Amino acid sequence: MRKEVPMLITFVVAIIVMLSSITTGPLPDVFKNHISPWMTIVSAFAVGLASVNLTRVHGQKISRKRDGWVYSLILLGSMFFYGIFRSYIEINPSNMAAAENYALCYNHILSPLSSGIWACLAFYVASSSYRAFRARSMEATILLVSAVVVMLGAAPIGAQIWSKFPAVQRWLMNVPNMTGQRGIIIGAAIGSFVTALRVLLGIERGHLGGTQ
Amino acid sequence: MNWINKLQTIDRRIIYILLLVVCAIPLVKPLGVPLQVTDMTRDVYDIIEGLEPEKDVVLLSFDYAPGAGLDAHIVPVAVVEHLAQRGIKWVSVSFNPEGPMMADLIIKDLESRGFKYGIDFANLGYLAGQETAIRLFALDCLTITTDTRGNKTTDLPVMQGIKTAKDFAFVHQFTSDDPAMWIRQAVDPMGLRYAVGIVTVSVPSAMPYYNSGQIKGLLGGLKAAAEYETLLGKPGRAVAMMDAQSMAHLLIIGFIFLGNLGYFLGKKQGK
Amino acid sequence: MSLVEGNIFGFWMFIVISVVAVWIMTQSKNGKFKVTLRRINGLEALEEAVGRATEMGKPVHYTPGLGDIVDNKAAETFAAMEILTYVADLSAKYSAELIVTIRQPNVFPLAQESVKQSFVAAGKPDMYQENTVRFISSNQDAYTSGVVGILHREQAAANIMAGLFMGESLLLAEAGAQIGAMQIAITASTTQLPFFVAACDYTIIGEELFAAGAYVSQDKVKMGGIAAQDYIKLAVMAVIVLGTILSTSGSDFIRVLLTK
Amino acid sequence: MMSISMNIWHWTAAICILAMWTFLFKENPIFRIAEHVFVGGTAGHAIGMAVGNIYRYGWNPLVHNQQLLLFVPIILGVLLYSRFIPKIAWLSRWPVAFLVGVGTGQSIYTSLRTQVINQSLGAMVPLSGDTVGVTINALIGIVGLLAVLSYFLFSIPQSGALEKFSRAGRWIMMVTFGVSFGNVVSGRISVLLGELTRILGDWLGML
Repeated sequence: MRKEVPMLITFVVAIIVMLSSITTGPLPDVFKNHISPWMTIVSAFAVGLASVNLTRVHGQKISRKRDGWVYSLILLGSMFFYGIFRSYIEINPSNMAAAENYALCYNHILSPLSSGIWACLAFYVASSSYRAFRARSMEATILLVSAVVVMLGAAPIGAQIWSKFPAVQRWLMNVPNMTGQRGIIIGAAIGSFVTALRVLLGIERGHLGGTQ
Repeated sequence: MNWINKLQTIDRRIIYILLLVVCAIPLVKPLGVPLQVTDMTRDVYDIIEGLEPEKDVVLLSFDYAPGAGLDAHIVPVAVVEHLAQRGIKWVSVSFNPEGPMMADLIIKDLESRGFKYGIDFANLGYLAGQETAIRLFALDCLTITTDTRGNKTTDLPVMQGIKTAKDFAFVHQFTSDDPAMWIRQAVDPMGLRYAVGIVTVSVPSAMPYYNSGQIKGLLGGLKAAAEYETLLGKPGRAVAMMDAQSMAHLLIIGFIFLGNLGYFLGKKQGK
Repeated sequence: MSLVEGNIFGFWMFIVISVVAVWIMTQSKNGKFKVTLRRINGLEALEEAVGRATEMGKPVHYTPGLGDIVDNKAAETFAAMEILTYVADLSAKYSAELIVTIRQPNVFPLAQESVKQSFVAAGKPDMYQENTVRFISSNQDAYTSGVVGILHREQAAANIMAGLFMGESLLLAEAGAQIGAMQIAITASTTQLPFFVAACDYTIIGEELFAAGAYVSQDKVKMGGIAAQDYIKLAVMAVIVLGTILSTSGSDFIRVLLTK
Repeated sequence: MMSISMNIWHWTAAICILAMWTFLFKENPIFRIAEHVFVGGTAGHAIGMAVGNIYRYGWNPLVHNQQLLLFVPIILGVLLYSRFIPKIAWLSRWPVAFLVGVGTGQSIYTSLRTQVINQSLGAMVPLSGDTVGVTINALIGIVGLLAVLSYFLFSIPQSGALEKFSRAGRWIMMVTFGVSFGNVVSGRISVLLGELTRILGDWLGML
């Protein structure tokens, strides 16, 4: 019962969803009117799991006054502030003033925090290029040379140095890169197909806890 | 020799500061290096040039979060500018919870220039469920019953005559992820005319889909936006930034060169 | 109910390869078909990394990546979970502290369970602490900044990253490099591979991720699955060769067939 | 030429970016505060969006249109939380099984068509092109693809010709990774430039 019911649910739902995209008849409507909106609702509930986990982990930290509990307090405070504010707007979409204020809090706090951490990547790219990209072997050399050519071809300055750089960059992108990507895409799709098949038939039960 | 060691061990903080300086100077004082327009960019431009104002409606799917930064956001800004110039209506939808706010940033700007929400464009907001949601929306756009401002979708003038994704003249997605989800769920099964604006990082992995014709046009990040601005004849923010981009590339190549120089000299010495 | 045009070939291909794959997996399970997987470079480094962490008295950090288990990226996460079980076994064996950071709420209970099981099986249930498996955030960027913070505060001696990764890979790998951790990356995310190659001691690429999962689990069905992938791949390669020859000679037979 | 902004929001944005950047030098309390505000805030935002979806697609049609079948997903959704009560934790597998079922059904066939069949079709180009260049590119495309695929054969012993061929596949992939690397550099720099315009332009008024 504990394993069979979920396996059955997965199997039936997966078959309906799969067939609904390639057959005529009643299944496309079953997908459109039931399964898909259900999925929207269930996955919305799943989002809440994250916050329950966060509340548990950080709530404990605060109540036991463990190291750095103040930060946990900040985290939960921020979560409740944005959570409640956003929920209010979602339920009252016609309150334009609230939406405007939320957008301000979002675009000038969360958004710069988020892009701020991403911008750190630019610095890391620079330092790791210097530190780690060495022409140690034939393979590493191929990687390096194509990377440098692409960088020169992708910036306007490249064409000023040698007029053919953009063309070489386009060739690398369109021919060898495309070929390699295509191989990886096909291979990975076959790999996930076989895994999906195992899930469908209940051979893979990783998602049900315990592997076998 | 000591200096070889030094070449190998420049402090990372020095690299950070140099990068910051090299990027900042051309931003303040652009150099004006000329730009070439690539086919992938021209494809999108030509598609939009071929649309009929007043009649055609375009679907824009905003699937990126602010974290993706300017590299993601500058592309839709350029494309929407083109749509606005030509008077073509558009509707936006998102399969990323942060997407609707990104669309709103563009909408706010258009409204301040006198364009009308609901008539010229509308924002249908976020639909949860990723791939499932994409397919659901493609099959039945009215599944979203209200837009982000609480209007009934069926009441929006711009949505008149739209039932499925097929009813849009053209679908353009903007994403920081890969375009495979849209292609799998809507483009291949429904035969949509589809182009994508992606972050520079994702361009190589999208190439096979462009090559096979599943993607009709491909705009990759800042560079493509700069090319698009050039095509529009309105060089703006993106074009100005390309100079900084050039300088930063040169700096990084310089560092790779220094690192390798130190490495080879060190190896020689070791022998 | 009938098939929508354009899916006839695809549907029958789906049926045929499903049957073949299932047949190979059952044969392998029953021991009638012996699968030996080629060695995957870098996999044995996992043990070295855990052992080194024990010697240094510092923790091992493991992340099963950013992928969920409910979408088409599930395969990568499942493989990462198999490798997690292996790493948990190793850290139980060497008594090395393990920290697992999680992004997806759905993955969280699974990771907790499998680490706990490994520790119990090794007779060291006390090693499992409340904060061995940590949920960080379901937001990608927030998860990254959380993990980077943990790597620095806990000074991990080994940083093992397996599964699906996106732009944050370099942040994680660079943070690991800064604290001098031994780093192993196992991923099929091509965009991120150059950075893992640059910043990590060992990198296991592309589909090797799936094979690695089967390899460390030594599960016969899974190894059979890898063999099935190989045969499907060979068939696809044969079709591509045939299609190219035919299209060069001016026939579009294969093209018409595949799009039927 | 410099006119610093008087807009409080430009200040908060700049402070947030700089707080994240302090990490480049050292892990520090400012970064930690920023990190925790960020982790909490994004979780809160996602919850708000989810509440909106449940309200619009579950609650409204259920209450106003009496679509009683919607009790099914709502119950499934609630069951997800049973994992926090050890005795009935196993019930949380039902909604997970549903989500996995949709995900699997969604991708098992479509990925074969989009990524295997359509990509194979894309690879089958005639080798006889108008120019030598076209033919060479087509040859690289097809031979390279086969080589990459053969690198990912695991159960077939790689020796002799196959080993050499799959090594060629690795070389092609190294070009692929190199191209990716080049693009990642450009992409990251673009993000940095965006942040710099926020700081230099919006905040300091230098642009």
